[in-house]
Amino acid sequence: MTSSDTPVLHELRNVVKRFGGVTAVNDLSMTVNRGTVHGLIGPNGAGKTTVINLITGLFDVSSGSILFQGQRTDTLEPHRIAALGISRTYQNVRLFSGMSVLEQVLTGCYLGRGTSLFASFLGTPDARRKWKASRETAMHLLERVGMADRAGELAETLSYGEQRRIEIARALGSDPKMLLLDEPTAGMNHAEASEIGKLVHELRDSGLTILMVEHNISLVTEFCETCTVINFGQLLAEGTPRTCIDNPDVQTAYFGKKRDALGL
Amino acid sequence: MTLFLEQLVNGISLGSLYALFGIGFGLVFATLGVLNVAHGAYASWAAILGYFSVDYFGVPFPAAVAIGVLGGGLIAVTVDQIGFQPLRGRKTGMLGALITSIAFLIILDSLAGMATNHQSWAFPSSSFPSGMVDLGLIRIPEMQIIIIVATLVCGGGIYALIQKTGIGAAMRAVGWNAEAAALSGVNPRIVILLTAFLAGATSGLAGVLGGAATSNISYMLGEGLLLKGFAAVVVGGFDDVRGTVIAGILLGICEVFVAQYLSTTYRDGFTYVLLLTFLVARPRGLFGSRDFMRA
Amino acid sequence: MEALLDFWYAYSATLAFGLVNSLFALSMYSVLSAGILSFTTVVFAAVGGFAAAQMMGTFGLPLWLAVVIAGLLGGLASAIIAALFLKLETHWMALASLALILISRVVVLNTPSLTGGVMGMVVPVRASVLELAVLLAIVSLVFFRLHKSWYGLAIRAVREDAAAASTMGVSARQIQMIAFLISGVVGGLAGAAMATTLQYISADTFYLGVAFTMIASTVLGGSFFWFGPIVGAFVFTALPTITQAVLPEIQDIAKGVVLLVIMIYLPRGLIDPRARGLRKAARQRQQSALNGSDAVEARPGSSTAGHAHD
Amino acid sequence: MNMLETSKRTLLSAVYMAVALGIAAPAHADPDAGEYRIGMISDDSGPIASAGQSYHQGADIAVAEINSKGLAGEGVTLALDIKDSGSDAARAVQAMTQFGSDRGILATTCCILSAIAAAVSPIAMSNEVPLVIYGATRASLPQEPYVTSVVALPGPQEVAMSERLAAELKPQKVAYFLSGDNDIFKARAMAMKEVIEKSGAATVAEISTLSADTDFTGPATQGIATDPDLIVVMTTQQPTVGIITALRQRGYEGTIVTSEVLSPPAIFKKSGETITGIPFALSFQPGVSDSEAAVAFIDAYKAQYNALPDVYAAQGYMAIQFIAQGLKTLSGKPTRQDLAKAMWGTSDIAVNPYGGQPMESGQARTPNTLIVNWTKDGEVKLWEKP
Repeated sequence: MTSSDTPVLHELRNVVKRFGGVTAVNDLSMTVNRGTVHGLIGPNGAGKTTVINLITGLFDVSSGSILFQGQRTDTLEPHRIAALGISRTYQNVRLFSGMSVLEQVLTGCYLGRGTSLFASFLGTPDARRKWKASRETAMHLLERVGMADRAGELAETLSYGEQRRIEIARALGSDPKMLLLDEPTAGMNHAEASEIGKLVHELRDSGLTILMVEHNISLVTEFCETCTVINFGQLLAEGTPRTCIDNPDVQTAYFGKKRDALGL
Repeated sequence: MTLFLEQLVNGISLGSLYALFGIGFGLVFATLGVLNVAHGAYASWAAILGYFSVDYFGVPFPAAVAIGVLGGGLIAVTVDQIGFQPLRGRKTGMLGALITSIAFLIILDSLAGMATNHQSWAFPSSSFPSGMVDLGLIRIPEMQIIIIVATLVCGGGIYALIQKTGIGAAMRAVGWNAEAAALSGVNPRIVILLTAFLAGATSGLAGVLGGAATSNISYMLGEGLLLKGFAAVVVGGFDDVRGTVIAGILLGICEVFVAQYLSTTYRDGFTYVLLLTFLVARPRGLFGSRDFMRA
Repeated sequence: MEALLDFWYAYSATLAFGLVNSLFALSMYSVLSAGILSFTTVVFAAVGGFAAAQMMGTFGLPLWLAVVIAGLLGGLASAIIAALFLKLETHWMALASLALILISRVVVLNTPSLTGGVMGMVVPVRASVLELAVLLAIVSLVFFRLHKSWYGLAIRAVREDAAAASTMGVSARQIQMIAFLISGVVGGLAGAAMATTLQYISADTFYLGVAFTMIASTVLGGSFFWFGPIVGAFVFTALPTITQAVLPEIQDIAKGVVLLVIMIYLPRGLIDPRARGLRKAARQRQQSALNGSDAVEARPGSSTAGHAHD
Repeated sequence: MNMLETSKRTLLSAVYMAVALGIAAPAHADPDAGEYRIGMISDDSGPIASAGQSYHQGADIAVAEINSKGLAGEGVTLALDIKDSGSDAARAVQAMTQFGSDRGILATTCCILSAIAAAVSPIAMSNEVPLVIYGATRASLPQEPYVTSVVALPGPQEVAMSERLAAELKPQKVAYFLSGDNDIFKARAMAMKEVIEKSGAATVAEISTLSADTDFTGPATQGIATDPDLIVVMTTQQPTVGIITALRQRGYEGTIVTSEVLSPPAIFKKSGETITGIPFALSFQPGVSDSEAAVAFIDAYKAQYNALPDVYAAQGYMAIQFIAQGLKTLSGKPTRQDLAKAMWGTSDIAVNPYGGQPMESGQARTPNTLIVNWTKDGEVKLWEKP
């Protein structure tokens, strides 16, 4: 079975993650189809970011397996997973201190640099050409997120919303097949969030698959085609956003605790 | 047999000094996250202050010990407040505090060198318990008994303080997570000051007692203690006072016997190889807790 | 003219030690800039120093050949040590590297056939200031190119946030391994430079004193750009010479006080590229506030505080 | 490089001048009146500062005496330019380079540690400045013509002392405390062992200690357990005092013999009774040395520092006297080259507190040997069989 035969791009199979005595993710299975925007939702502390960390290899799974394009990734190191084409942003923006906006995105282009570290050190003509190309890619990505005019500035001096956009540009630098967005609209007002939504749809239309962690269900119904709801690390519901919200378990999980989280 | 037993006591006494010194070093590392290379300077200064108080003011030995201990503690608190306090809350990690402590090592050692005229002094043998105790089979110097008892008392006391009291719980909490410590309701400032003082005071006690027992009061006294105390802490496990005491004593015994039966030149090598082995193969030490990692 | 020449010769030794200490500091910087606090430079320098001394003394090799061999052996030593150390958590690596310095001193003392043991070794060749300057220039060029290359970008990312960098495809292990190798080669060169400047080396030449000096130089000058350690090394080398001329009693204390003041008021060192960006941003904020336009909401420094935890 | 050419020029002009002067004034004349600076790299701080300060003070006394008595010539005065090395080789090398390139410095003196002496000697040679080594005892340090040493090589004194001890005490079982990291002290101990073993005494223990050690309870216990009737302690100063203290505290009452490291008054102030009666050999000791020069030196030192000079002070004193003596033989404007040649050719140091100090090829030969010990009242007297 070659990977392009099936609509499934990414899959979690019975994944368990324990920290000491605490089970953060419990027997979770989940599939993400090619070219879709998939939402991963759940109340606070449901284990959403843990799932993202498991997918990107920052955490090792305790048991179960993770497959990307049919290939197991749960035993790979994070940089190998990134090389397969999975890229991500962080819930609490993690840009590199001391780097300019352009440098942040250039770092994101590391995988697509097309030259060896040694050639780049020597500054061979080819390496120079490739470097210039990467720079252009980075500038282009910055234009896409509307940050091109801030390219020379120190990223950490920009506003939170701007930093989030830079982070998305950085994540796109490696030309990924799948993009994981961890609460991309946290701390944004509705107008800013809509802009992100527009960007997400543009990216999907250009062929990217997106897995988006969201806390706010109303945004999920707006952005996502399919979604998975988890609570206490366990699967609660899956399907279209609508069917998920109508699921009684999801209702209890949300309404039982925090009614306004639905925003309905 | 007599030789063996006497050497054993020598080793225990030597190791007790390492342990006594190491307790504070480990405490500061585990609680405050500072790898404090100036810890040895506290011992030197305590010994020097104790010696001066005997030499110039003729105070009795117990008072000299008290002065040294108090002095060591106060210097440690001063160093902490001048040097380490401004770094807290900044993202300088271990490096910042290490550099500051190197700065204090240079400053305190230089000042100690000036104070002693760069010479080595000794408590007059009449001013401290320099006799021998006859235990039938073996004879032991009085100072060795004092050192061993002092280490056990200090080690036990500090262990009880950390494990059984509210402030001890707060100290442990600071080591794990400063925010959790704030939640426990104890003022973190008090925890910091207390930890620094205890560390300086125990280092000072090791300095005065060691200085008296070895007839060597000098500005370099702390340096030797620092390297061996460091080894004791690593082998014992950073966050466990019991581990430090046991590892320190074991190290002392090993040193004495390696020197006697193998060679002096291998003695230090033995200690340091043991140190490296533990760092690489078992970083939590003999008794350290499994999950302890300074973040 | 004579006076100028005299001045040059009087301080040529200080200059020479400044150059040597710069190499030590750059070796330290190489690993520090990958987020690793390791003092193993001293061990690499011991390997390089004694190797160079043997090459020139016993085998009569010329200076530059001996220096190159010293660098290679330093690199070899670093490969072995890195393989052992890179799996350690950072704090433990710092401690392990200190332990390794203590051990290597014992080894040096107990292998007289290689190192002269307690007698130490006399080095028959002295490197001129010019030769040392050329060596530092070559090493500086390497660091300059590294900084400008993909490696430079990757190592900054690894240092600031290794986990985030790894999700961008940067292998922290690979970068840190390269950093260690560079540190080893430069450390070996530093050892050879020290040997040919002092013309006498022993176990004490490569011990804790030089470890403290090089870390202090690196932090003083700034460990965020390769030029920082060089500046720091020169300041730290010249300081005692200057204070000796003014107030000889306090030369050591002055060193400590300078270090302390820097740590408290300039914790990122004298050379800090980030400070320029921050100043620029501050200026812009002021400007926009004056223009009455919408103020930029900045959260400096907060963006990188996260950890790889949920 | 330029430096070399400059100094070649000076050398040439010096030769011309010397020739010219030689023709004009065949009779001996003093050097030109004026102040000449001597660079001294001291050990005023650092691990061996206690000895270092003695050398420094001895040198100061010599300068005062030379200047007041005109020992270096009519109207010729010396001034010491001190740079403290803290016993750090790198600092010593920097200091030596500065002295070497400072034209105002006529000669230099340095170094207790052989390691540092080895490091600064090549600089003295390449800068063509006379260097008088005091303190450092390694063989073959002098280099013609610039580097000379006023320190006699160790050995003969130990041998003399060992012969006397073996003859008078007739020890049967001897234990040796050696230095594991100081080859010179180790060699001295071995020289003694050879003599003592030849007299028929058995070696019951050889216990090695390190210079940085402070705890000697283990070694002392080990030594006493072999029940020796003579213990030889041949290590650097701190360990020597520590070992003797530990031996006595543990109740060893037999004879201990050691080296001149025990001689400084500060050691008696520190250790008092513990070290009384322990013989050691040296060449100079206040209260024993009674030559005119020795008495003058002791009086001057006492007047200046309100303390008695030790053997280290005597060496520092002699280093400067040696330079002054060389200087006195020159005439006109003295150059470093002429001074070095004059000093290299000196066959004995005239003003010395030893009662004679022969020199040979820039190297001091062993002067007289005094075997002394501390008494209870804090005086040093010739040792007598107890």
